[in-house]
Amino acid sequence: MTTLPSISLTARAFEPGALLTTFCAGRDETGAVASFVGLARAERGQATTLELEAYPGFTDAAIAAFAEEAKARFDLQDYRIVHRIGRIAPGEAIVFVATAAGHRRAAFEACDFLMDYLKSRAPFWKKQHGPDGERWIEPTARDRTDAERWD
Amino acid sequence: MTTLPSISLTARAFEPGALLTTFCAGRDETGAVASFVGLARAERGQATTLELEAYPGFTDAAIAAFAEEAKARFDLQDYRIVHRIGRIAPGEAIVFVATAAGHRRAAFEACDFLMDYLKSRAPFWKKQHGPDGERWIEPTARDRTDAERWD
Amino acid sequence: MARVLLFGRLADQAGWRDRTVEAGSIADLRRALADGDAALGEALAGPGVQVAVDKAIVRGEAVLAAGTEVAFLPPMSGG
Amino acid sequence: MARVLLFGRLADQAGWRDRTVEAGSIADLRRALADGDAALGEALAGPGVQVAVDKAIVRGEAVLAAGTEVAFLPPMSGG
Repeated sequence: MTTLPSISLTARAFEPGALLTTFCAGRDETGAVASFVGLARAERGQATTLELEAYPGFTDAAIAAFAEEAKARFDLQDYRIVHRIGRIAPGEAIVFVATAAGHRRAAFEACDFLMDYLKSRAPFWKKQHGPDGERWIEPTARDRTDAERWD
Repeated sequence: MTTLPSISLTARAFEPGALLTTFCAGRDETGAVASFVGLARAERGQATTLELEAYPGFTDAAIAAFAEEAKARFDLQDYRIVHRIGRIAPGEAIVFVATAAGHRRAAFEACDFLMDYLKSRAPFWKKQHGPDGERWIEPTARDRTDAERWD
Repeated sequence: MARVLLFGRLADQAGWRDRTVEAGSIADLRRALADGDAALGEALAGPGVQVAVDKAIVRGEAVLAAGTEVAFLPPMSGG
Repeated sequence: MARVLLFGRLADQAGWRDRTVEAGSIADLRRALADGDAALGEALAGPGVQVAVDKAIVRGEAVLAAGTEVAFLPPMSGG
């Protein structure tokens, strides 16, 4: 197997299925791959574009530190995280997370854990552009509750 | 969107990434897609081939009844289940499950719930062919424990 | 005349998985199968073996019309 | 000379996101920025705003060598 990056931030639209294909290739001893795709919602026309800002070198390092901790905690074989930045249209993928483990419980829990982090605590700044202008979005109470499940 | 089948049993190798691509297409109001891929493990040479038997018309109907219940329980927008039957080589996909929901908690939980059912209670008969011959496999205690979490 | 299907280890044991048998009820069918293969007769009555008639699980007795499909299902393993 | 980066609503408020400022410490830098834009100075001291020096979060004071990168980070929203 060639070495692939574990974490990418990208300003271009990406295709989650192609990432899953690459991630699943050559896995004779894996057993379980869980994955998650977060898609931008149109919110029935209320959100025409989502804009995500990252701090390159800081954001990816913070995600990597967290993900390596998750890898050890859940005994993952490996993981793949791709996060979109910049302007994202409804229906486009915002985030892809895949986790590989010997058994499905670990794969599912690690994927869920990484997503809770990425959605609530990862260093991104998010702006929603809609018909009534633009607004910066803060984490929701739901996001905080989800992330606290792991503390 | 064209109507796609929700449940397929197939005797041919399939590509999970391609299924995920199709499943994610045109989803302006989805938000969350969770998926799981179960891969046949080589078990370091102990399992050279896995063989899965289904009862066509019975197995798919049982899975459909369970999945429709899950769809209502977790308020899913929809789901996709593809299950391999016949002889499966190490590294090949055995099962693909994808769930689409407005929010990630529902998508994750429904995917996990469907996998617990498929791995422990769905009507399949499983035989492992290895260097020391073949044996029929029964559900593991772990599979039963996982499935009972939802009762 | 019932169409009989065996799955999993039952088919391995019997050496067949699909056969037509003359029988008017499940009890008749069990007797006919046990007459030809006593060990199979015992296995079909063993713990955890379920019977499906026309793809629906049946507990206890059922009358078998011509062309009815009867399947003997050993404990399911999951996928 | 520090390279100053602003993110999220701080950049929108300031009208810039990347600027070079003469300052020997974070306190110096905060004064220099507030001198040019009092509202920005207040926002940078607001609740939840963190400071990163060369991509590491710093709480309190820090000396700034030439070419140091100082980033002001409003509360993070997640992705």
